[in-house]
Amino acid sequence: MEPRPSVIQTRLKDVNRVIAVASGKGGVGKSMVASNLALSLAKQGKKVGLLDLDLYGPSSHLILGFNPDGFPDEEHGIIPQEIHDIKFMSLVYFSEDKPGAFRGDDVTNIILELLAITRWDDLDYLILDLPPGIGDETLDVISYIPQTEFLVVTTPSKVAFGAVEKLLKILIEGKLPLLGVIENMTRDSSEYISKKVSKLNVSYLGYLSYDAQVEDAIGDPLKLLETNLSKDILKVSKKL
Amino acid sequence: MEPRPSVIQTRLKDVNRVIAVASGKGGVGKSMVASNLALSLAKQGKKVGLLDLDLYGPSSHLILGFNPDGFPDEEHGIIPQEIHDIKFMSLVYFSEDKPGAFRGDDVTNIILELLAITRWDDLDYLILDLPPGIGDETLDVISYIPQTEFLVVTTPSKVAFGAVEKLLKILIEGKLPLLGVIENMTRDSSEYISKKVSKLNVSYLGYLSYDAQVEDAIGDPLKLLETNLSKDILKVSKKL
Amino acid sequence: MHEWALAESVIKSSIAAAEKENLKKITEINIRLGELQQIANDIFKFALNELVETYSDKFQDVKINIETEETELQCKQCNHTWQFKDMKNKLSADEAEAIHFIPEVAFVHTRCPKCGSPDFLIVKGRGVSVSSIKGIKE
Amino acid sequence: MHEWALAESVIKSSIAAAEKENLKKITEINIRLGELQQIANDIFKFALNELVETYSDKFQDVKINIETEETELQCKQCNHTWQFKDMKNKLSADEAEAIHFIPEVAFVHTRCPKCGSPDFLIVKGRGVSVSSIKGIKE
Ligand SMILES: Nc1ncnc2c1ncn2[C@@H]1O[C@H](COP(=O)(O)OP(=O)(O)O)[C@@H](O)[C@H]1O
Ligand SMILES: Nc1ncnc2c1ncn2[C@@H]1O[C@H](COP(=O)(O)OP(=O)(O)O)[C@@H](O)[C@H]1O
Ligand SMILES: [Mg+2]
Ligand SMILES: [Mg+2]
Ligand SMILES: [Mg+2]
Ligand SMILES: [Mg+2]
Ligand code: NI
Ligand code: NI
Ligand SMILES: [Zn+2]
Ligand SMILES: [Zn+2]
Repeated sequence: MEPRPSVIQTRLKDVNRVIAVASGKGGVGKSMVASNLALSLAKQGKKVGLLDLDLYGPSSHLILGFNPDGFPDEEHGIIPQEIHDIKFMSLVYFSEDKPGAFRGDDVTNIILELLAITRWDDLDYLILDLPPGIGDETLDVISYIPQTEFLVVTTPSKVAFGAVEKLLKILIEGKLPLLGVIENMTRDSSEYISKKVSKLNVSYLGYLSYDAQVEDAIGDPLKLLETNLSKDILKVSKKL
Repeated sequence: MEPRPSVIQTRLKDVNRVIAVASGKGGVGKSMVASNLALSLAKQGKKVGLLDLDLYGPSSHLILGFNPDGFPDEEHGIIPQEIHDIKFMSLVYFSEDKPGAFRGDDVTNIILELLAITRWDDLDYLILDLPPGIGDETLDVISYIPQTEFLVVTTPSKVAFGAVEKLLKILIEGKLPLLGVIENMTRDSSEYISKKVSKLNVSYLGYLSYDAQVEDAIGDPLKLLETNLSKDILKVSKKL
Repeated sequence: MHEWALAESVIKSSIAAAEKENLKKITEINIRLGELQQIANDIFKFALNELVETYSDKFQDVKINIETEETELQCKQCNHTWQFKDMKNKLSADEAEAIHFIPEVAFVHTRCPKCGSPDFLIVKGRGVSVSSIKGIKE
Repeated sequence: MHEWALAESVIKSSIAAAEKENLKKITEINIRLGELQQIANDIFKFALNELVETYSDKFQDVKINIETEETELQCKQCNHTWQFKDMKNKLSADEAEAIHFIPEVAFVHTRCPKCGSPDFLIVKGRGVSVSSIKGIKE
């Protein structure tokens, strides 16, 4: 018998909302949205946790400029370290950011382990930074944290939306909590995405402009909070 | 006993080179590079095949404007249909581009099945369009097609290269054939990537500029062949 | 018939296994066909016999036994188990044929009949496997 | 000690299993600890006993048996098999401790000792599992 699932809801019992930043597509800005949303909510005085579940290319720590030094403290579980008032958990504590290879079962085991031992305690929001696709990570989140609300990110591109639409359809048919779609890296206004999203009866939560300042602010949360992206994200955060 | 692996090299015996377009990171342009490289090589008179192994968000058919109508022909296996002189194989023939969910083992089974039954016959190049990460797809390609040469795509971003570097390190330590790195969607010249790549003793194969024309040309190979991106890719193709 | 390609994998893997075990000739191959892939027994057997001819030096009066294995599917969300044959009649001809080519598109074209989830397991009866071979050393 | 969190999962899952089987009290829990996770038997047992106190109404003179399972690893590239204990002494203290937290970082910090591949399987002996429970219906 696999004991870990039985303790996950206990670990999350004081977490008010779990929001997964997801997309069928890679590189659309899931990690950028997840990290900046966490920063924004923390700045608004909310208690926020951030769990990076992109195990192959964890990015949240890079965006937040966090280079873990040592393991999280142990006390009846593990206690996420705080970065700019965000309780942060990621495989990088344990991988030293060295490369490795995981197959699907390994991914599931890592996620189960992180969920079973991490003590989030009291949170208003736990933000999950998901990898692209509808694979083990997404399926495990659906299985083990059924209360998860999905915030789906796309870019304006047809190619991106092709993959994103698949995820949306899976969430819709499963009647899973779906907050809506954020369009990211918008360059010129077009209604392509908002129309496509409306057709699926999903909320279009607005767009985040392509912001050339962002690259330079990566790794520096204070600078990130001053970008236009951050202002755009603040607006989105009010709609959640 | 699993019989399929034993026939894979037979299926590839008249394929001169297998090139996997890969990246640790999503959304860097793997599919764009793979499709355009295939178009470019075909235009240069080479016999080219393209196999889309991004099972969650297959994109190559979207980029090439291919909407499969019916299954591939069967004759001692399945015969890829030709799009602009490219022999094309993708899960979309069988999924009707509808959404589904695959776990790691399913991914391996799909890849094994496609490799075991697809008749590429004579090819100068078989291009593989991989998903991001170092998961089942990448590991299966390494296992079952050890002759695969990796062409790794990154963007200029620190966040992207963080994930890409992991894949490069895995390929280097495994002494796997590594053609080099392409920097894609470059906006302003910076030596950040080329220096990082040189430090790893990997060839930097050049950069592809961010090309605003591209979005409009998606789905139209003739238009794609007229973009600046296509010109940049032609140059890269000469270095392979 | 794409069955031929899978038959070839059976023959090639059997020959490779025989070589590993120092068998000079293969005299028996036992094959399991999972129902999910809906492979026609007779077509498959025909292909196998043709291939045995091609590699005749590796075989001696070979007996090829094909056994069909029912497909058991199990939902990871609600634990419900079911058989493929229970739902096959709900599929269009194209969907069933797509599953014949790539059994995993069952995760695209079908869902758990109880809870509707696409997250289920093919517990058994997926496709072609070789359960055992027999042969002679000299 | 993060062992407490895993011990809690054992207790909670045992209680859930007992409820499913209509057991009023649990009298025995049999646990397997895979060596890869390097859980200290005594710490773990201490945590379990503490938790049994907390949920004392669910247990009656419960016997907790902990069995250690050796870790067998198998390379997907070259098929070589090995044990974790054979390579543990090559790890730094931090690497070993990282594997204690998340056993799968073995795929980050270790490689197949024969061919160097990171693509290997944890065949057995990964972490904590409950092999069986016993109890009384009344
Ligand atoms: N609004 C934006 N403006 C400019 N660059 C962005 C924006 N959002 C994301 N990026 C950049 O795009 C790339 C992909 O973003 P990332 O958050 O890593 O995507 P994902 O997590 O979906 O793979 C990164 O290099 C990131 O810095
Ligand atoms: N050189 C380029 N100029 C402009 N847009 C590009 C370029 N390369 C890729 N894109 C766009 O970037 C997005 C990601 O490309 P894609 O090939 O799908 O990435 P991947 O396969 O790595 O996920 C797509 O919307 C694509 O149209
Ligand atoms: Mg990300
Ligand atoms: Mg792609
Ligand atoms: Mg499945
Ligand atoms: Mg592994
Ligand atoms: Ni057929
Ligand atoms: Ni511990
Ligand atoms: Zn179900
Ligand atoms: Zn090995």
